Amino acid sequence: MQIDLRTVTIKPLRHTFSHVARRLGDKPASRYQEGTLDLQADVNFHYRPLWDPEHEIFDAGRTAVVMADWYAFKDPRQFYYGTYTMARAKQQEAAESAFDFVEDRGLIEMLPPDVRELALQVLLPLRHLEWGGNMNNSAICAYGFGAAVTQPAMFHAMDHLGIAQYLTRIGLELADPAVLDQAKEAWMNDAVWQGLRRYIENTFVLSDWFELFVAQNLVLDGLIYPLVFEAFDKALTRRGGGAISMLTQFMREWRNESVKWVDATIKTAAAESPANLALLQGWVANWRAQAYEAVKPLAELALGQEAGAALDDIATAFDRNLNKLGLSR
Amino acid sequence: MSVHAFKPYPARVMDGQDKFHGNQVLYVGWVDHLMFCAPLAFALAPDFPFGDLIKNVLPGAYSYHPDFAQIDWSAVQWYKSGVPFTPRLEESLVQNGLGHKDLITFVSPGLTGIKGTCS
Amino acid sequence: MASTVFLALQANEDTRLIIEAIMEDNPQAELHEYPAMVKIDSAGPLTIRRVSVEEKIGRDWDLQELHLNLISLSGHIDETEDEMILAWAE
Amino acid sequence: MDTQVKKKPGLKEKYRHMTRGLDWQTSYQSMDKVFPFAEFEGIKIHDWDKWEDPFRLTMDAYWKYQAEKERKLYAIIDAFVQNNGHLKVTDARYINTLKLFLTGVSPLEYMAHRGFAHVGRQFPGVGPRVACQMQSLDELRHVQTQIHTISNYNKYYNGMHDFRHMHDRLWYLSVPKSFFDDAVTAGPFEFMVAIGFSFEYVLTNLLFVPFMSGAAFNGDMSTVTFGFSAQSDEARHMTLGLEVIKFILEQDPANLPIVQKWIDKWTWRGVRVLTLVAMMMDYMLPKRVMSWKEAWEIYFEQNGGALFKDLARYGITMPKCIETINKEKDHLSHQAWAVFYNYGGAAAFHTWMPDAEEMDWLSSKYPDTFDKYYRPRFEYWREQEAKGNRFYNMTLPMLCQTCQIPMFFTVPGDPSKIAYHESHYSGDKYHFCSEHCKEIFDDEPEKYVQAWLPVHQIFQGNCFKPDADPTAADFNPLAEVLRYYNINFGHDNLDFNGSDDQKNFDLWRGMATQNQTGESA
Repeated sequence: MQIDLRTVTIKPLRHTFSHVARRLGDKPASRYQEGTLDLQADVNFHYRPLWDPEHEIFDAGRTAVVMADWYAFKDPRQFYYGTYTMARAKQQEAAESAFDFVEDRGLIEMLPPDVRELALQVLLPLRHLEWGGNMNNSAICAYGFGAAVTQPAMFHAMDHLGIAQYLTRIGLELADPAVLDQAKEAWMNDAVWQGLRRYIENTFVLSDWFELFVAQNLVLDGLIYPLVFEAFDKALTRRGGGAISMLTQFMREWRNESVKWVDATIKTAAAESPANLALLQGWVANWRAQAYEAVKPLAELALGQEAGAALDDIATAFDRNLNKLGLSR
Repeated sequence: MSVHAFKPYPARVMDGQDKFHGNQVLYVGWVDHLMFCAPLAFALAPDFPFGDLIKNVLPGAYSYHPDFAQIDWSAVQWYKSGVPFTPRLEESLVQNGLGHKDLITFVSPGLTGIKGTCS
Repeated sequence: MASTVFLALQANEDTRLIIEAIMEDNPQAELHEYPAMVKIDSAGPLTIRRVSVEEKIGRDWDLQELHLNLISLSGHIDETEDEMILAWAE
Repeated sequence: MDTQVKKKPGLKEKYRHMTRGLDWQTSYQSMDKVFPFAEFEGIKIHDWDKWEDPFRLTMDAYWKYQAEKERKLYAIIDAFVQNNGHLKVTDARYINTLKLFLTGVSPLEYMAHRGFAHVGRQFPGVGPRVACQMQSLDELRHVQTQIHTISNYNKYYNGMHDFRHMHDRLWYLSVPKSFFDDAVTAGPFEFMVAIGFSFEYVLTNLLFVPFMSGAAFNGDMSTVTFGFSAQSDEARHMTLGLEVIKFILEQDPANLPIVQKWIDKWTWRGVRVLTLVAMMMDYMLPKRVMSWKEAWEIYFEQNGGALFKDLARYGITMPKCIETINKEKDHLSHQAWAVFYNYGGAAAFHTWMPDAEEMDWLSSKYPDTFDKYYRPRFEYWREQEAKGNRFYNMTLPMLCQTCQIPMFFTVPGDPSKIAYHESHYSGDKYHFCSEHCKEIFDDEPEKYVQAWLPVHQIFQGNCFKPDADPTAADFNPLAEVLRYYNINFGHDNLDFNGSDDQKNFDLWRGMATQNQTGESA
């Protein structure tokens, strides 16, 4: 017998899980909330890591930032795995169309040679810097505390890998695979890139994951993305490189979306206590100064004479944003 | 053998006797009575008289079993970690040589559980 | 005798024709049906060919689409655009 | 239009460009400082570029295919919720398997997510690092789709409402928890052998396929869907696990004894955790798929046999614990279910005795053992229950120091005697269920003395809520422990017969099939 169960109206015994209800009350909770809140174990660990005997498996003591509740962090995008992949799938579909369009119309062949060359020089070595962003966010996910902040870090890590791969694809659109080796050679040895390479390698050895978050996601990306994917993009377009702009649309959209999470995380930590605020201010001051010096040669390569003014604008906007996040001094 | 760790890895003993508020742990197994799925654990004072174990502790744990009332305690054979041992009922656990996390098992002769299946 | 490899797929409308194609390309393979799942055992290598599946389903098919419905497998994988071979080293 | 056709690179070549070469030899910081954990386990890797990527999935393809899986899955979950799909399951006893899954397995998926993020940061090679990171992301998918699927059951049935809290506290959940804690606290290579190879490759089929086929047999289509959808990622993970083993063994012959030791250890650790699956298959599914013994024979003996035959070329041999497992396979599920029947007062799911027809099924699947050793015990319990004297063991059990399972395992070859093994370390005694658990302890005693053993923790007074007063005259330690677990006495625990779940399910199904009304329990 086929029974129609839809006709039954039954009263649920509860509306969500108890650990969610303790935070939000017993009412229906979103998938983001049920899939995030208290998801990480925080007590009764069995063994200390052989690779870090001074800490528990998950240990709030791996950063100097102190939070009364690590679930005060929220991802404004409310990404859990499903919404994250669906959002990215849509973006990758758009990117795919852009690559198809550029290929079908032969737009690459129409690029002025100097524009194509400059694009290769600026964009391709960045794939290594993006890989650094991937490593660092992987570390934030691994050593961070609380699913609310570590979950988006893993999304961020994979996004950086995706962007490194899009940059690789741009290289393969513009030229042949040998350019990848040339770009790596530049990354390793050209003066333009050494400041950035030093910066990112220095972040690899940071032991405080929140400081790493500041150095990578707030500061470095906060200068690189406006420089490369906004200012440089506009400059290329002015010089007839609009096709390249189509191929970097993903990066711009990604930055505009993901910066909301980066900012929200910083803002929440800063607002927690004067001690956190002072800590963050110290980190930002230190890393901002280093990052500014490190991106200068890249700005000059990318923008020539306009570099100084463009970088000033970017730095001003960056500092203005710091004020909004409560980090003003 | 010992661990290969990235840094010195001192043992952090979780179950030292000092953590049991003056008690020590004693494990007791009743042989051929697997209705009690595993040996039982008790936290008892070191000066707890062995006889009180039989009189006051084990009945609470085992009396559900129809064999329990049939036990002839004078005929029971005791083992400490598998080695035969004869407890002195009036003496304490420690005086009987039982330390923290020691295991004793006992055989009740003639009793082999539900339908003789060691249940 | 060669060691057995296997491939388990969800049993649904997407996989019906894929399974047909695999079985036709691998006469040695045995098909076992379970609730909501089929398991294909093969004594020796099992090959999934893109072209065979495309002929069945009448559209372009990327071998990586297999992952949408794959449940489990055993054996080493060698994957190109045209085929995926599942085998133990002999 | 298409004036110039550039030669498209093939899949392997394309993937190589997209991934390889992204990394570089650091020079502003030494490689040793950037990848500090690569060497302490003693594994020697000479050339990370020898790594072969088994699946070549770039991020754009990953997003595309995974999003498609997610869209399908959530469409089914939504339909399940709208249609009161939970009322379609065979009977409410089935739901207890979901409680076990959500409290015992889902939190491990989360641990895997974090563990693979760690290894995905620490391996000095790009190929394995990317593969591990993707797995990290997949594992997050698994825990979240499980929560989202079972979320609807939680609204109507007891025992799963506080799965996160319970996972870190309940006595039997320390078994899976300590298993994964053990793996993530090991070095990165051991983690990969433990989880990537031993668990994902050798044992995962024994976990997921029985659970999901069980769900299919028992009318739970949403669980089938999340399970099989998760499994589609698993094929990638399994292949990663196998590749890791091959890669390590091909790099240096000195790696062989270390890897063999880990395979021995983790096969055993994994099989001990699967004890819970064994009893689920044989006792908790109202409609059974196959017996645990049959599943073991298909998924371990056949497939594992082919695997180890393949690995023999590297000198790897079948783990020696297999002999013990073969002797236990006729007993495991019955003994395990007896444990939960004993301690049904302290479990967050219901237990029950099989009915006559179910006992006959067990006799037919276990002709050499069920009638001889277990039926008399179970029939006695059933009779007692009928007399209103349902058996509950109220005394805490002795646990194995390594696997943390109550010491219920009998001597291999003598199902009438409990197996006992002991070690001494630093002035204290430690007890084990088996020679294999003892061996694991003896190899790394500093690690295993740290075990958070639930029974000892209760004795130490660490399993009470802060407001509990052990000095009060009416202090009831067992009740207080249940309160610490957040087990609602009389609702989450005890026998299925007479439970809220049983009453509610019957009532709600009755409302769907007849003009029945009533109040939920």
